[in-house]
Amino acid sequence: MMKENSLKIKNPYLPYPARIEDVKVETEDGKLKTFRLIFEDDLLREKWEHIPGQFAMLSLVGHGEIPIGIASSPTEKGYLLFTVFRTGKVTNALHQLDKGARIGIRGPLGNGFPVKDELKGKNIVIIAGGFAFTTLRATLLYMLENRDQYGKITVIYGARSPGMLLYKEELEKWQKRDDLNLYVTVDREAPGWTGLVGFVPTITEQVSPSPENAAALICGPPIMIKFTMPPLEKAGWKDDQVYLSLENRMKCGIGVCGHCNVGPIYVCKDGPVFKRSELNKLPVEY
Amino acid sequence: MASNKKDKNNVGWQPKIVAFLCNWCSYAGADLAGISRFQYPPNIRVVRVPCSGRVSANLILDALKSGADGVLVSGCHPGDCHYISGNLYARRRFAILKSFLEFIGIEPDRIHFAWISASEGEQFAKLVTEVTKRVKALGPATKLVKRLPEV
Amino acid sequence: MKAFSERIKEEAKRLLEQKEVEAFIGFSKGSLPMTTRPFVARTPEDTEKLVFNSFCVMNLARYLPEVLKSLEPQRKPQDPLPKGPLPKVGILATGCWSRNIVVQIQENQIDRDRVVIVGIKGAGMIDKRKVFAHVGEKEISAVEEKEDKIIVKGPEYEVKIAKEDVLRDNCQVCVHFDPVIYDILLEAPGAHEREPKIERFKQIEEIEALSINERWAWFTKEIENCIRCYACRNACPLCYCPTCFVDDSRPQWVGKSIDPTDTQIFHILRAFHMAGRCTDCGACESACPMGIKMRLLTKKIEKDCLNFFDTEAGLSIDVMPALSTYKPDDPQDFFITEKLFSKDSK
Amino acid sequence: MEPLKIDKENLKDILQVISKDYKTFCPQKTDKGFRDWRIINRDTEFDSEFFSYFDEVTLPKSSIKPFFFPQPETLLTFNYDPKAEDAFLPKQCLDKEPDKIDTVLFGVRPCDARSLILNDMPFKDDPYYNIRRKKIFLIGISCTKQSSTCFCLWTGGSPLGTDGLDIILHPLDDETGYVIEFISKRSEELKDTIFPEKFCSKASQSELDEIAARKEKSKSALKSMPNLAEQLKQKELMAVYNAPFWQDVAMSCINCGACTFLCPTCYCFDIQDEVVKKRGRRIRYWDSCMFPLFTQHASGHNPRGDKVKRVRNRFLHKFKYFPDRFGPVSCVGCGRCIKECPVNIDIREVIRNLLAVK
Repeated sequence: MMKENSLKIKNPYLPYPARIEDVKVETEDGKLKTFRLIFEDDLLREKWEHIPGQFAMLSLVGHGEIPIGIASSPTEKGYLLFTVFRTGKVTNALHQLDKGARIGIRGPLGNGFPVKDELKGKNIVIIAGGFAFTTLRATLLYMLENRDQYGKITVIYGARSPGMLLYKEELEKWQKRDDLNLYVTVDREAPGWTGLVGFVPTITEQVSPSPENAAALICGPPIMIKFTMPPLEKAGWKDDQVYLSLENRMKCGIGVCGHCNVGPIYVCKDGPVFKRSELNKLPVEY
Repeated sequence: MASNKKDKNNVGWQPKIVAFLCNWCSYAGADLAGISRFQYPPNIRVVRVPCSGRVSANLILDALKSGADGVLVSGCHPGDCHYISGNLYARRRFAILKSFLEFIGIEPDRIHFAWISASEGEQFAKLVTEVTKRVKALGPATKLVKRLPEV
Repeated sequence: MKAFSERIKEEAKRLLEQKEVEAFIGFSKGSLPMTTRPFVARTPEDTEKLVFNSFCVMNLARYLPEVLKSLEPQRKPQDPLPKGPLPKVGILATGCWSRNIVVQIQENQIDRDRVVIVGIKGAGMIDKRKVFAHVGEKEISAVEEKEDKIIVKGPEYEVKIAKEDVLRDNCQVCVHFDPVIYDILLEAPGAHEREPKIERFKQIEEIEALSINERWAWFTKEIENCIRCYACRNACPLCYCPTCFVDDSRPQWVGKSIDPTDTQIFHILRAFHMAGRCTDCGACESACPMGIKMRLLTKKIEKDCLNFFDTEAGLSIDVMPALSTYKPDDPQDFFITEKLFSKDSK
Repeated sequence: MEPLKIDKENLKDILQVISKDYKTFCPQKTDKGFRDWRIINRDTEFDSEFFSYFDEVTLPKSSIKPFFFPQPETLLTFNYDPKAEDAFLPKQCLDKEPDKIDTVLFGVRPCDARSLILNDMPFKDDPYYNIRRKKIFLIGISCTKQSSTCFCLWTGGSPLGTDGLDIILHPLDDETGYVIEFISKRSEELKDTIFPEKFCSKASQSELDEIAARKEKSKSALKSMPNLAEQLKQKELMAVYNAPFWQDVAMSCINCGACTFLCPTCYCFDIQDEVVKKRGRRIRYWDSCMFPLFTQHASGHNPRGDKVKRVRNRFLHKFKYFPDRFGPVSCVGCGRCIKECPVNIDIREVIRNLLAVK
């Protein structure tokens, strides 16, 4: 069990040093920024692999660590993207950082969406609300890069207002693609907005995606998830076709520290992606 | 500045004193001291607060924890408070805190409370001189100062 | 003491039966000798479990806001309270606990109209650590309580100990035995003509007499075993801040591990936050698993509040806690400016 | 390896030998009156008070957890001077000689020792914990009496258990001394240095028989106990979760961390950075699922905002979540939480309640 020389032991608490290559303000309220990070180690930059839906601990020494979903697709090589909402101690400090600043990355952590197994060959429905679109962006991008492995792809993405939509340029590009049905919606009418208006559950009901040979990947605020389920159920969706991504308070990211447990499972290690049918068997401690 | 014999033990050491000054009186008093060119030792680090009533025990202890050798809190004279009674609440709090910190073994001369009005520039200079002298006499703070262990 | 438990059961049962209260906060039997468990009776039948003895060291006022809240209809924090009278709660209160209830009322934590206080003229509580020390830390299998003594039985021994000798420190120096606020008043056995066993501030004066460095040595030594479990804080009926200063992260006032400075600052600030409010109920000390005598800190502040401002916590609803009020002529001779400019002032 | 015998009078010599080469800790009386782990040094008084521990039933106040999972553990250090070359670059602090034994715990009770076997499971890949495991040598003492709060048999342990120990001493009935049993491989290597011949003798057959008989008895006692882990694993998760008794258990709880911090098998932690002047470190320190902030999100949402949820989590983690994941229950039956709970929450009652859930 303890044969190897301990100094060579992999230390799961040691972050990889990285630099901020670019910072982009995503939303009109300035509370969401996308950070483009590059590992300081060349080899790592090349060898890094992750699965869409996984997260990493962003480490700001002196402030702490935060679990953030990886917003870039594994097909985007050489850098990682993290879209971060400014809300607590660490995210506030992070938002003050500029290009060139050093930060640490621990990861990739968690399970991610099963893009390489269960989801293959399926029709995919991605439903996202607000700034929970980040890991779904990674998933979508991955699927578009491997388009032939999946069936029909439908994306429903909603935000409070046009200014609160993430990845606006990409959304425009995706709108033009004919191998993707993209529904972008905002909660209320807004000047200059010509797209859909309405809450995500309403749009889901209108689109009424077919459950046949399909899987739904849903990320968003709890209230959105709650109201999106009935229209899906009405359309015949079963709980084991629906994938949700949880977020709980996490500290270690490797299933030890005890902060993120939901019953016997650890969101950081066994999740953050769960089938709805799996969650139904667990206490609602998320 | 009067020379201090204690300096021999701590050659070159100068105390750092955190001064919480109320915006309306003491900070203005400090300003006046500056404008009027009254000389006083450069050992204080001023934190401007809206009122001496704002200065909680947390702030005073945080200053000590962070390595301040002394703490000075100064507000408006009783009756002059911009918020009518902030300094009077503060006075009670400081009375308890000062006595309590002495009780647990913090040197009384580390922590000082004062009333300085906006017109008391000269008094402010005298106050800082006196506080600095007293803190200097104690030497560097050792109690309640947070240190990281060597690893 | 058994008879007295019966008296309490009776009162609680009556209050619940007559629907005067919907819950009654008391104690039930503990699973070990010299323990009791805070207990909320919600039906007349529940009251059968109630007990009262000299080992009721937890302060029941600690549960009062929580239990009152549990009886309110569920609502969001921003929603107003529903109209009409809300369910009431009955609670046992000795002298110090009743004073905590007064402070809770003064600080708007509870509503006097919703509380039925069964006041107890108490005889003081026993410190089980003193009992263990008395028997040389031997195993204790049973303790029987009599009027003025306890009979301690172990695997191979039996000793009688006078209650007086093992009373908690705070009960030994207590001067306010009787409840200051109550709806019903009961007298516990042994409470009649009770007198302080030890001069009120004797322990504090002993520490005050030490030199400054001796006091620091005492303070640091006293709390060096602290494991930061916050039992002292959580046992206190007046520690109800939604976010304790310990848990603030911006700014972070104290580090969270057992660094000596962090632990010291925790204890200083915890005691200081009790200034003018602490009634020396001793719950903190009884709750501490490491035997830290943090009561000495709050006792010092109690002494100062009495000397400087002539007030004591919770004696009357009309007298606010010392630091929540002021007088124009409060002492200020400790101000450096008072001495510095005494001649040429103003 | 053949067991040895040591006479009572020679314990002192052995302790002096061991403490010369290793940081040696032994449960000793503190000035607070209780017994706790303290280092043996020149000032240690080897009086009858000191040795009475080996005949008593009292456990030291603290478990051995702090030696393996210290409060706090420095995980990383960093330079917080933005001008420095290595600014904000985290550096790991792992022991330079991870394989060298440097600490001996003398007088570990079997329950505490067994906690290591349980904690090894979640900390499997934790370098800090694993290095400490290798650096610390454990000499245990088996229990001949039980305290009113002891319940090691319930949890699968034994008063004579050797799990987690390198060496165990068994007190002899005639109170003349102890039979020394060598358990781990490394204890054989160290045998001559820490139990030199001049202080020990070969255990006689009758002495060995005495201990063997005692072991047999304890084994049959263990057999008569229900297998807690197996029984609880068979319970349905949501049935135990929704059991009504949790409200009653939680009522008196004040949500302090006394139980979790004294518990040898509670291992939840938090990670935080500390900066003083320009030096910084990342520490891991004990946290408790009893604290409301434990699960609170930065947004303010709290999955375990209610007291009853937190109390339930502590017990279900020990008796349901942990067994489901790793096998055994995460409790060794030391009884510290029962003894020190300010409001007398008795974990044995909780276990009985759990077993009664249909």
